[in-house]
Amino acid sequence: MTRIVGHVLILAAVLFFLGLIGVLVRRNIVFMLLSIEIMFNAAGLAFVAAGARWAKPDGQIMFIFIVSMAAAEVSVALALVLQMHHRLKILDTDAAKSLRG
Amino acid sequence: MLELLWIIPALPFAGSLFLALLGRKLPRRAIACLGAGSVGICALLTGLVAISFIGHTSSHSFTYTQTLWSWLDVAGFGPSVSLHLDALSLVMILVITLVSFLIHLYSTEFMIGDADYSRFFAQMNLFVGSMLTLVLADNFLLLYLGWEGVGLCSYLLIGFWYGEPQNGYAARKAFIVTRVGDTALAIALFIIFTHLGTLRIGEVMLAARDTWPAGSPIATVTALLLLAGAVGKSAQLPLQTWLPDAMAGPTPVSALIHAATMVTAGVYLIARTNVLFMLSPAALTAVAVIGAATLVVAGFSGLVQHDIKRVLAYSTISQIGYMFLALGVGAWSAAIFHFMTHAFFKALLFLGAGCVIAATDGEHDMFKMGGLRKQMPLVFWTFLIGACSLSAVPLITAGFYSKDLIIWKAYCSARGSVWLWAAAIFGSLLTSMYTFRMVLLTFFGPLRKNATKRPGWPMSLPLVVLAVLSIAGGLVDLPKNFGGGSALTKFLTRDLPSFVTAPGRAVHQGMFGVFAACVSLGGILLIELLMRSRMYEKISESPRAKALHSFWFSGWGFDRLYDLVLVSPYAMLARINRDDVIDYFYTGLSRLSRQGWRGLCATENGRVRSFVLGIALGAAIIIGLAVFL
Amino acid sequence: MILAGLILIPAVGGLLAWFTERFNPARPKFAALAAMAAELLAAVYLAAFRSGSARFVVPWIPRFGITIHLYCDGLSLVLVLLTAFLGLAAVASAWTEINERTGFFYFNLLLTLSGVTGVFLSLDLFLFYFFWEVMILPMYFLIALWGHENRVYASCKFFLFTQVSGLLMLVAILALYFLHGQNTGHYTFDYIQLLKTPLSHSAAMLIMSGFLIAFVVKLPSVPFHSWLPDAHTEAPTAGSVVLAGLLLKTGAYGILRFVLPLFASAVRHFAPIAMALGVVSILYGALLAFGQRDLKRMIAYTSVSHMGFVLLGAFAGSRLALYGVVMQILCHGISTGALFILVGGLRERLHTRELDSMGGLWSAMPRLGASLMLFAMASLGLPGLGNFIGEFLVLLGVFQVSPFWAVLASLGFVTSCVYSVWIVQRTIHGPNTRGWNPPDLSGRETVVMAAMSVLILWLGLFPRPVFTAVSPFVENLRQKPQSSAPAPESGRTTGVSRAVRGRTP
Amino acid sequence: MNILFYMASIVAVIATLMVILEFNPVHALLYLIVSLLSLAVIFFLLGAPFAAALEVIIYAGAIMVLFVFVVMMLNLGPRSADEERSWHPARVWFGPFLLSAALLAELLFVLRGGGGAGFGEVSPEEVGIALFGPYLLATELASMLLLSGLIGAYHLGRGYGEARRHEPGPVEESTP
Repeated sequence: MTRIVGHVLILAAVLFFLGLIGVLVRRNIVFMLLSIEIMFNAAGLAFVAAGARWAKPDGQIMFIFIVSMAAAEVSVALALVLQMHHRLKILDTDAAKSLRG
Repeated sequence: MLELLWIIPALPFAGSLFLALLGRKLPRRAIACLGAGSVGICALLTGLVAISFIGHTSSHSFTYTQTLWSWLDVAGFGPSVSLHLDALSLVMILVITLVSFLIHLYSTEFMIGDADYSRFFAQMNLFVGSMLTLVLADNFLLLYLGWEGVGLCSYLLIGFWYGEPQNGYAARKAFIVTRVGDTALAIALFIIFTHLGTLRIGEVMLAARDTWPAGSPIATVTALLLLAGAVGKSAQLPLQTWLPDAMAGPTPVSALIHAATMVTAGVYLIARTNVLFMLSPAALTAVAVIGAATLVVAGFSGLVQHDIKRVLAYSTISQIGYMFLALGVGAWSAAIFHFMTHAFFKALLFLGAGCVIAATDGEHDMFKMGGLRKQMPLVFWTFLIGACSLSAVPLITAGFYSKDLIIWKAYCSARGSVWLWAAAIFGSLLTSMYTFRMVLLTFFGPLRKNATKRPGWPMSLPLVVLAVLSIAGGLVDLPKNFGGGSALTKFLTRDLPSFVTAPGRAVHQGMFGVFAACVSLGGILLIELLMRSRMYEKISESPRAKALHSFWFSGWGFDRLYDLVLVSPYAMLARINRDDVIDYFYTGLSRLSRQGWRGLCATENGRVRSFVLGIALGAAIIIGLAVFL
Repeated sequence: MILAGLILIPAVGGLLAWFTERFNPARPKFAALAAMAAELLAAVYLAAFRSGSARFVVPWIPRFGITIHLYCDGLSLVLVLLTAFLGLAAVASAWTEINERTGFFYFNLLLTLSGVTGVFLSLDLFLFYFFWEVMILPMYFLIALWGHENRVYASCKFFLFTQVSGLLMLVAILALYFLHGQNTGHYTFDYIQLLKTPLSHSAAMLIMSGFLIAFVVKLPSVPFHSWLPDAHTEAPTAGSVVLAGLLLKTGAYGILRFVLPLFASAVRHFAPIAMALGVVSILYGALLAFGQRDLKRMIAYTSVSHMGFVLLGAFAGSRLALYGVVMQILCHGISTGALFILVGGLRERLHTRELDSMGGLWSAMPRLGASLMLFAMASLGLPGLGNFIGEFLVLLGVFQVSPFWAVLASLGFVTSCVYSVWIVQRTIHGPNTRGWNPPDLSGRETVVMAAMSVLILWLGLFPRPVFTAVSPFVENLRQKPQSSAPAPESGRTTGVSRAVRGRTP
Repeated sequence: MNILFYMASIVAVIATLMVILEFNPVHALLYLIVSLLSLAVIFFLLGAPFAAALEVIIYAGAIMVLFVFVVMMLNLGPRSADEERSWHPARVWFGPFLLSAALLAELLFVLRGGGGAGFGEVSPEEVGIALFGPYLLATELASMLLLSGLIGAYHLGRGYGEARRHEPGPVEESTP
């Protein structure tokens, strides 16, 4: 069981990598949000693993914070998705580039 | 009487200031009275001072110094505004004030039609004041003030008719070329002060004699720099190019500044600093060689000019060459003697030429004149006397005594040589030729242009006085052979070193004198023959002579050389670099940052994915750096 | 107290001028004129009755060792007099030129003058830096708001150059502050305390270069001169006068007051480079001036050339050269100020600054012609005028130290002659091809020119009072470089002790 | 135990891979829920039952439901899947893949020899004590964040609703 923590971290890295590819490649904002959730989870996984390694609660607490942040982020982001779909009739982020400063 | 010395330079300055401030509101008669009057009183005062000065002294050296105020006093450098009167400066101020007064008198009529009558006299007065300051200065700094002051006046007066770009060019050229010499003089002053700790001329001479061994490099360098200053002011080789162009000014200006007084300032400077030159045989030889070379070179150029004033200009250069030659061979007083006679007869010639030019409606070209002898008898006769004096016609003219002295001393001096003598005698031949070429072209031959104006008394009187002086001026230094006592030489020898004769050469003076006289008379006859027999035209038709003619005409190509080597490159550099090459660096810097701004703007394109890409790239790079470094 | 007054009078006058614009746009110039006249009177009073020296000390921010420490010795005095005089001339020169936002214009002009005065009087480095900034900002507005065609470019360039170099100076000041504090445990910005800071060679070189860059940019010397022609050309006449006549002098003053005493040994090491820069400035500036087509730009470049003498002389390490530098500072201020006023007058009449379109103006404007001639001659260093004394003494002093640089710099006599006669030729001489017939100098302009002419002649013929005034400064500087500062307890002159007693409660 | 972990890992990776490759949003969502559930298993195996519970309840339960709602509201069906397909030719994958792979390689390089000896279980009680003990301030901040998320979502969503009400025209889908 002791070796498992290292493997968990590798798993977290792989998941993070997948999420990153998703964000980079997908143009649909819903998919980008999903990919971001994957990355959050990967990060949370690494925290939990680290907490388990030293048998301390801090890792889980960080995970809790990540979850709460994800909740806040998703709620706002999805509201924005609704707005965007309404205004632009499209979910393509590239089409929304007129939003730049 | 000597306490009144300060008034002599102060009076013209005051006149100048007054005319400059109020001249435009005064009537012409008042301006004339003020302008000529201030200098006239000056001349009178100078006479009184001279009498008083000579009365003070019997034979021992006597000088009078008058300190007006302390100019500077910093860190051991304390030149004051002081005047210094000794035999040399006395002779100088006598000649200067007398000639100046006559020329001012002449100008009152000559310039009467000019709109800027008061400006003319203001500047002329300023010139006289500066010249007197130069001559009377007790220290080098004050001398430098006068030196630059006369340069400024020369510039202002050459460009007096500033509407013509040509005149402006001539004025600028004169100013800048002499300024080159002035800079050398300034450097000489730096050396003198740094090594001798004072700029008072008398103290400098004593200190130099004590501290600098004869022939030491420092003395040579100093003397050569002083020589450079003198060369610039006196239009000697290689800085002679400005003087012929300076004839663009009004004729009285040419007479006063560019013939009688200012251009001889170099001679005065060298005579004044004779100790430094005596310490440096090389520099003294340089003076003689420059003088000899200049007198020949300018003589040739004078021979081919068309413009009557340019002939006189080259003649001036040539005659100052004689003075330099005299200085170079140690005949100090002879140089001053020639300065004096030259001032008389050259002023006379210029004023005569001015009459001619005024009478022919501003015609300068001698080939368009002719036969004016009958129409302007007074001008003709006085001009002829001047020409004779310039050509050193024996016995009767002042020029003969002064020039003959120089020619003889060039041979017999301890520093002289046959070559210098040969150059001088050849120059004498040239002098006679160009002088009488000018006389023949102007006053003889067919009448080409009628004289429309006769000079009135203010113009005639100076001619007559100067003609008398051109004849009688020689009397002040009549040598023993002619029954005189060499009075001027004796007088000047108090301040100037006495002449040293080479052993074994001081024989046959009579024969040399006769030979020199024959040469000058021969020159007159030769040109007369050439002109009469139309040989002159024939010779100048041949192609080789033509090339030579244009070479001499252009003053031996010095102008072109300087233009090519100095003027054009500088002007071109200034033109190319108008926008300042260093500014390009800063402009480039700002352009670079602008480009950087553009580049960064391009990344901000509004695509979320490219932002993410940037973040990921940054993370990859940073982690990569952390891992692998 | 009078020192604070000298700084406050222009500032208050400026505020007053701004305020009076509400009632009448023609009013501010009178307010400004009155303020500058009062300033000149105060400065003359200081010179005449307080033997030109005074001190004013009150704490400002004691926690950081910042005091308002004003001190006036001979050097400051002559510069303050110059400031007041040129300020008056600048106000007079703007009389008819500025017709919009007059109040704000005079406010900026007078605030600049106030800053300049402050720079000349401060002995606290923080205060010095404060005034240094005070004079830059309003000048930026003067150029940017009332300038000519290319004013935005010019003002930004001016601001960037002076600001960046000023920040370097701030860094140097702070470095000095902390080094002194670490060494002595006493943190202070006071100049006199800081003079005793022991500095290692490398630290001294670094800190000195911080100061020096600020001053050399302001001076300006090649290669930092490129802001100057643009700023001078685009500024309104009064701005050009103050820029050329006073702002450049703050650089020179800074070198004399701060760089030379604070870093005596570093200065000796750096001297060859500085002197080389000075000589290059002299010759290169003259070359640039000769090539210009715009009259104002031409005169601006002559400043580069003339200030080269200042740099050369300041670093020569000879007393004569230092006297010459002070003289050069004064005379250049007057002669270039006068030239800018004349050019401003020409521009007002002809609506052009192009040399190609001028010429032959002497006959139409004899007074202007004569003044221009006089100041062109001053600019080429004609003996009898003040500039000659300055340049000659600098060269003489430099020659004692390094004949090579002196001889090279002497070529400046020739090059300055070239551009000066060129100025004269292209404006008042030559043919009047365009048929100009503008009115001659007005009474107001004539008075200004007459005052400046008299002053430059006076400085050229009777310069002794100036040298007497600055001699304590120069002699101290040369004798004991480490304690050249006027120590407050010494009470060297009665004026000082009286001032000290006066402020003690 | 190990086997269970590796199985869960494989499921998680495959499910995640399907999320980013899937063009139909509903399918992608379901795959993500699978991935989250397998992660919950791993949490449990790591001795963090509380985290595992949160993962199931909040993540897979609450957050994903939000997604489902939105997807339903926007009526993203097979049509949008086709659109998605047209947006993603193979070449757009290349660059990001390379970059991410480089990042992954770096991460793995950093993580080599990770892990170590220690390992222990952390009970929900310990988590709770820590959460309201040393992390009290952070907890409060998190609550603030949630509150602001709530307000933000409400604000944006309200604007959406009003805009829809004020704007006549064909309504693409009906709100539930």
